Amino acid sequence: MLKVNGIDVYYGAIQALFSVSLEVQKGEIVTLIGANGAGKSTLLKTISGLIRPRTGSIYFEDTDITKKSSMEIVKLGISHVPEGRRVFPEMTVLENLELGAYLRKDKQGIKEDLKKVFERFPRLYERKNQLAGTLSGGEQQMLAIGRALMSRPKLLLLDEPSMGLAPILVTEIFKIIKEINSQGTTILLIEQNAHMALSIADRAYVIETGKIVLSGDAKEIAANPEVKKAYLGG
Amino acid sequence: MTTFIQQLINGITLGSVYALIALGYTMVYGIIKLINFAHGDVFMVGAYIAFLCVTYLKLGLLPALIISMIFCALLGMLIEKFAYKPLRNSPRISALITAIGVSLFLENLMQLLMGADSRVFPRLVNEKNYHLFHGKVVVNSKQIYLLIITVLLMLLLNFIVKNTKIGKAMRAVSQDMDAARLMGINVDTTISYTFAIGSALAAAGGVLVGLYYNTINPLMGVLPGLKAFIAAVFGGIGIIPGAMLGGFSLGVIETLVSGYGSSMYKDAVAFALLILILILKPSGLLGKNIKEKV
Amino acid sequence: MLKIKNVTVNFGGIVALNNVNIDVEKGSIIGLIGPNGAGKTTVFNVISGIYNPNTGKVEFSNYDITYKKTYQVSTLGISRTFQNIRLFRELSVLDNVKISFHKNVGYNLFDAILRTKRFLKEEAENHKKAEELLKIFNLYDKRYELAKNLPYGEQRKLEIVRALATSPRLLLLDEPAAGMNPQETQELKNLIRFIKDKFDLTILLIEHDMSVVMDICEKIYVLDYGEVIAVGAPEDVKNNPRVIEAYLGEGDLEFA
Amino acid sequence: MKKRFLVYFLIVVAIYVIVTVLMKIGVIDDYIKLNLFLIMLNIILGVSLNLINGITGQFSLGHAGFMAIGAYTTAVLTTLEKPLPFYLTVLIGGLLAMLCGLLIGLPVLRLRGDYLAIATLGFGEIIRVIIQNIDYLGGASGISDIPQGIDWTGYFIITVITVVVILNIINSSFGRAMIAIREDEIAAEAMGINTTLYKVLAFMIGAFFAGIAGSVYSGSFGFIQPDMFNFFKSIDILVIVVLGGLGSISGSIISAIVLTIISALLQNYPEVRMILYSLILIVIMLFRPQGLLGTKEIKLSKIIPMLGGDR
Amino acid sequence: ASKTIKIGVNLELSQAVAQYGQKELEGLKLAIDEINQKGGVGGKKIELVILDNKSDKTEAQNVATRLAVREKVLAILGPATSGATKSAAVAATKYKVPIISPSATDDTVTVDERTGKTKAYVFRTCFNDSFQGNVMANFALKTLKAKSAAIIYDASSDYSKGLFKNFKQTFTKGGGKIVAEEAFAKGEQDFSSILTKIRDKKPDVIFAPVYYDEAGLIIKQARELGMNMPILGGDGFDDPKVVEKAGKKFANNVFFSAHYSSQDTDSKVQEFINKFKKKYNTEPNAFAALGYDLGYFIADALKRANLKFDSIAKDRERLKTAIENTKNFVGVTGIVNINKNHNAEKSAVIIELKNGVQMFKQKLNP
Ligand SMILES: Nc1ncnc2c1ncn2[C@@H]1O[C@H](COP(=O)(O)OP(=O)(O)OP(=O)(O)O)[C@@H](O)[C@H]1O
Ligand SMILES: Nc1ncnc2c1ncn2[C@@H]1O[C@H](COP(=O)(O)OP(=O)(O)OP(=O)(O)O)[C@@H](O)[C@H]1O
Ligand SMILES: [Mg+2]
Ligand SMILES: [Mg+2]
Repeated sequence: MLKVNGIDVYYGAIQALFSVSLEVQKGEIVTLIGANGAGKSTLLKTISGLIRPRTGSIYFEDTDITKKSSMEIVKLGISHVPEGRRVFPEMTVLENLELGAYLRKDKQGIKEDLKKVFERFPRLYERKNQLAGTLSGGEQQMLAIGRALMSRPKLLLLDEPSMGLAPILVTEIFKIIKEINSQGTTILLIEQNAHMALSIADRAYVIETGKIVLSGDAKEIAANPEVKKAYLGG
Repeated sequence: MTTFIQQLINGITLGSVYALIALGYTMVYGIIKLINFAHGDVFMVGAYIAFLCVTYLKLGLLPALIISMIFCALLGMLIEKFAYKPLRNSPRISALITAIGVSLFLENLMQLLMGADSRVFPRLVNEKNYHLFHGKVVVNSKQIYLLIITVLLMLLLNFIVKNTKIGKAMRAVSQDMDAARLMGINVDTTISYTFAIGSALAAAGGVLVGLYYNTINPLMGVLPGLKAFIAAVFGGIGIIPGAMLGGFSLGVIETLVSGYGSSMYKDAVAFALLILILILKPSGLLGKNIKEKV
Repeated sequence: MLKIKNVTVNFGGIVALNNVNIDVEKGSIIGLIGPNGAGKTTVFNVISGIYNPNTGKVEFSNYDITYKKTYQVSTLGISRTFQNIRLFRELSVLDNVKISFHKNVGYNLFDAILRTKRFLKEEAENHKKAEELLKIFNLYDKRYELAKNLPYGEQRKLEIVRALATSPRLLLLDEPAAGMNPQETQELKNLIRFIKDKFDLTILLIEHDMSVVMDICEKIYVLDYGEVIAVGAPEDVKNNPRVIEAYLGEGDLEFA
Repeated sequence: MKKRFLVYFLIVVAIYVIVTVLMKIGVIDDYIKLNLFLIMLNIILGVSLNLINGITGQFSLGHAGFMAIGAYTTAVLTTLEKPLPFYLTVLIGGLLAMLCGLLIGLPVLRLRGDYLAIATLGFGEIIRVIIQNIDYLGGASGISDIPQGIDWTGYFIITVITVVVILNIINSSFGRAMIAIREDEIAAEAMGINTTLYKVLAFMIGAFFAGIAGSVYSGSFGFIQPDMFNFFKSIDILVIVVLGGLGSISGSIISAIVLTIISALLQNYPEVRMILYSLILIVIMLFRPQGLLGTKEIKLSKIIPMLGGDR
Repeated sequence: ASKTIKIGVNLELSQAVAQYGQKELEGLKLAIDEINQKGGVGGKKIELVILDNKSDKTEAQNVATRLAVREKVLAILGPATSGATKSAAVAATKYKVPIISPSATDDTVTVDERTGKTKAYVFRTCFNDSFQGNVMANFALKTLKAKSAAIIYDASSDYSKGLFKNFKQTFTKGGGKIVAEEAFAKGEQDFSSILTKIRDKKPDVIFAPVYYDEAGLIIKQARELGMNMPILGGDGFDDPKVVEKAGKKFANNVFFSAHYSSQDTDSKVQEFINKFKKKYNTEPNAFAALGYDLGYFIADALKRANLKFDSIAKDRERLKTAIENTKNFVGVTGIVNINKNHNAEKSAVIIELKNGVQMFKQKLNP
């Protein structure tokens, strides 16, 4: 479904990704783990068109999206929940969700999806007229995921959804991810909480200073002694 | 008492002029946080385009107004594309300098093309004076038009920004550009539209003011532009009703100060009052004083 | 050493803290946990003078600091880090640290303008001091990098160095391990213990990573909806049903 | 440290000697000399505003007001029946401007960003309007025939002192405190910096040197009028600062030189002068969005590597 | 020696008051072209070195210095406004080069403010503020029999303040009463608030020493507020735009002093108007006429100066002496005599607007 072929990405003169390749099959949960500054967020930003790779290509369902704008990429069915939630702070919860469906024209479908999101996150329904900026961290995270779902994505990119959340919410968020996946959305997940991520993922990639160093079945990766030492805390 | 009412009418008229320009100012600011110093000069260009349409092409007021608004909308988009867009990721103040550059450019280009001397704007609407309170208070029909148009434009603009899809896109862009991109919003187009609307408004303002004072010149945008900027900040910059409120307040304050105090010190006293109010309300009249969440 | 007495904070309609009492003994490491939005950061903001409480009192070494300005609180010996990193992004790592020496600088403006002996001597000393601090945190090699170019984890560390450079007696750390992986978190734990001893500090710590809190804190306060719902040793808090219900949840995932 | 100081000192002396000799033999005529004066005035104004806008990050648009205070102080005090010595009036002019900086700074510096810009703009205009309405100060027609009290040597020394003082402040704990305020006010407070104090201090020092620039102007150009110190003068100074690079003192110096020269060259093209000027402004900003030097400084150690030194 | 005589021009050609400078330059160029076509002065053509001072006083001194030191001109024409002229005068004095302003009316332009001594190298070819202020005050008192007057002036303009001061002095000395003094700043378009205030004071006349842009607006806005008393002004009113702006029906009962009357049947005046219209396709205003006269004025002085082209400094002295000795120079704007204060002694006319038409009312000699 998603195919990243040997991309190099730069921030000005600094190279952040070195010939990174990665693949996600339809229906999978794939996780990407790596230390701080390894380039995980950079990879997601490149996929969703916020940054351009200098070399290499990215295909989504056989369409070359390497040079496409974010707008076109969203249209094709990729949705990105960025690092740090990035909700629109001075808009209400409802307006945030509506913006998630910005490119869609099917009023009826939007209405249905809105209902679905509210069913999944009852908390958001309670707060639908509150300004997003005043929500607590966990609520904002739910909103960010809900907003991404509003575009009916085929592929959902999640960047550290559990960061800064209370343990109880971390469990909750992972449950939700699993659920969304089981309803047919493919997921590419970045996590510091490698333990949790590996436990729900089908496959995993390990990235170190901009290079993919390991990939394979999530269970195998979790059992790898090197990974254990470096990312799972021994 | 009648004098006071007359002064109030004078103040509201002057305020309408400020508000009209301030609306476009605040709108552009609201989206990209740029003090568009060239706004006052787009206002001037608008007046000149209408002037040319009326005197040389012999068009009526409405077609002249529409042509001028379209022309300025395009001009605004062009200015954004060449002078501001390349600086979108630079410090805000860099774009302020190009804005000053654009402002000087428009003023002096117009001086070159049309001469520095002022032009008389043709009389296109029938004027009527209404005398109230036994003739002690005079209201001109143009004053009424000016006020009504300003309020209508404010409401329209507020509606666009608050309730339409493009308005929502504008607000999204202003709050988080990258996140807006991730929603599938075309940020460049949205900013372009913003400039188009803001500049068309400025053009409308230019035509109305040209009509009201029936005189235009290449530097006519400087002072109102500055005053409108002050009005926009005063009302809470980026807030559309704030721009109008700020414009009216400034107009009325200036008028009352010169009407009841000393006209010599009008600007000084008006500024002093503004500063005093700002000290009490540091984010403008309608600005929410949001304490940064730490 | 630090006493928070009956502190209440309102934001408009929201009650962020409701009659909170916290006691920090000298030389201890105290944890502060609770669900998102419980009011933990607000406690830090009240202590450091960024917000004033609506009612209640904050005492530091028996000295009322409730309405002191932020810089005065810092001068008295309380320093903090921020949940959303607030480094001086465009400055070098070294300058970030040097700025914190400001309150202890002994020369005056005219010494600086005239470059007197006193000025030169003290500047040289500060330079050395800053470098030594950076060495402790393994940041010495990056001392000329701009702060914004450091990876996230190192930025968090730099925040701690910067706070330490003000020579505090009480250090407030707001989620220092956020965004770190387990390995990095482990290193951080050791570092916190180390600086506590080396600089003779008292530490108050907010953290969602239970491995950190449980391992290094002697006492833990649990906040929920602005109220203290539990206080005690890590083991007690961990098994407190109210804490489990509101904050910890039922432990590990059971899917797949 | 000593070695570097010596090199800088020698460079400054060399510039002085070379220019003086060129003046004596007539290579530098009075027209160039006048423009050298303008350059130095712009350096003093730019560098002092940079301390407020660039270093401390406070958006001030009222610098011309402070300049006016210095200009009028010297104009009045050197045209008394018993005139005061020129350099004494320069000092008084600077101090009065500084006092105004204090009076204005205390209330308005709690405002931020554009709100501060409006408030300082307002104060600049208030100062001007007040002067305009004081008949003793010549009202709108200003003061003419002010005795010439300063020549090249005086100009040079005052400019060098301004730059050195401001550089020395920046490169000290006080300067770092100001920079910290620019970078993050809340964090600066939390690190023990009294932000109000340093904002006001930067404002006062900036005002002091703007006042000096005004005094020096009076004493060399011989004629002043309230109009000259309006809002657009403040904008001109802001342009110098931003074009050179916010926070870069060498940037302000270079940009003062470049802009003054450009303006002089454009005198030849009356019809299109301002059009060209505006295009140059735009083009420079587009190619160097961070200003000519960004926030960097030109340092000797970079030009002459053997001097080494820190970074 | 060169084939041409270099004369510098230092005018406000861009920015704030470019409209005055540009008009003067148009008039000046017209005159110099005519002179050169007729063979110039003593067989040499006059070459203008034109520089723009962008309406900036510092730049006016800068440009004057350049013209004196670099371009080595014999004399400098301009600036247009008093402030710029005073600033340029510093350079004129320093480099001993005569400068002549066509329109700097402030009384102290040509004399040292403190010593009262005439500035050796500074001249003007227009009458000054005190003359105009007196003329209009006397006109109000004697012809209009006014007992009270209100004044509207531009507080940022030395011209406006100068006229205001002198009008007030003469008017009160003659037994009149000033009931209101209202100020505004350049660029103002809305005078309704000060007019409303004045309306309550019911003055017999309004004196508005302003330029034509404001004049048109003030007349219009006053009449709209139902104020029909006479409105008086200075030479700033002398432009066709005043009527266009105010509207014909409102342009009544307006009186102002002027350098000349375009209704003047004098052939010189009519010839100028025709030539100007032919060349520039618009009506000349007072600035254009002053600029035109300045061209002939300098040519006249050059002719009488006995230039020897031996040294520029000596020729400047000769020219200066010739200018000082100008007697009965006949221009479009009247007959000019340069007096010992280097001011032009010339007559003024008073013009009345009747239904928008300029009518010659009175001629007044100094
Ligand atoms: N806007 C930027 N400009 C310059 N360098 C950047 C920028 N964003 C990221 N980098 C650098 O690129 C590298 C990869 O960053 P990235 O954010 O992708 O890491 P990450 O794996 O997501 O780390 P984290 O776990 O901290 O989120 C880092 O070295 C970082 O410093
Ligand atoms: N400046 C503010 N204005 C309005 N509400 C605020 C402000 N600061 C905090 N709050 C509210 O106060 C409550 C407590 O916030 P606080 O930041 O202390 O939570 P926290 O316990 O640190 O949560 P987290 O673990 O998510 O960081 C929240 O509901 C928050 O929305
Ligand atoms: Mg990341
Ligand atoms: Mg928190």
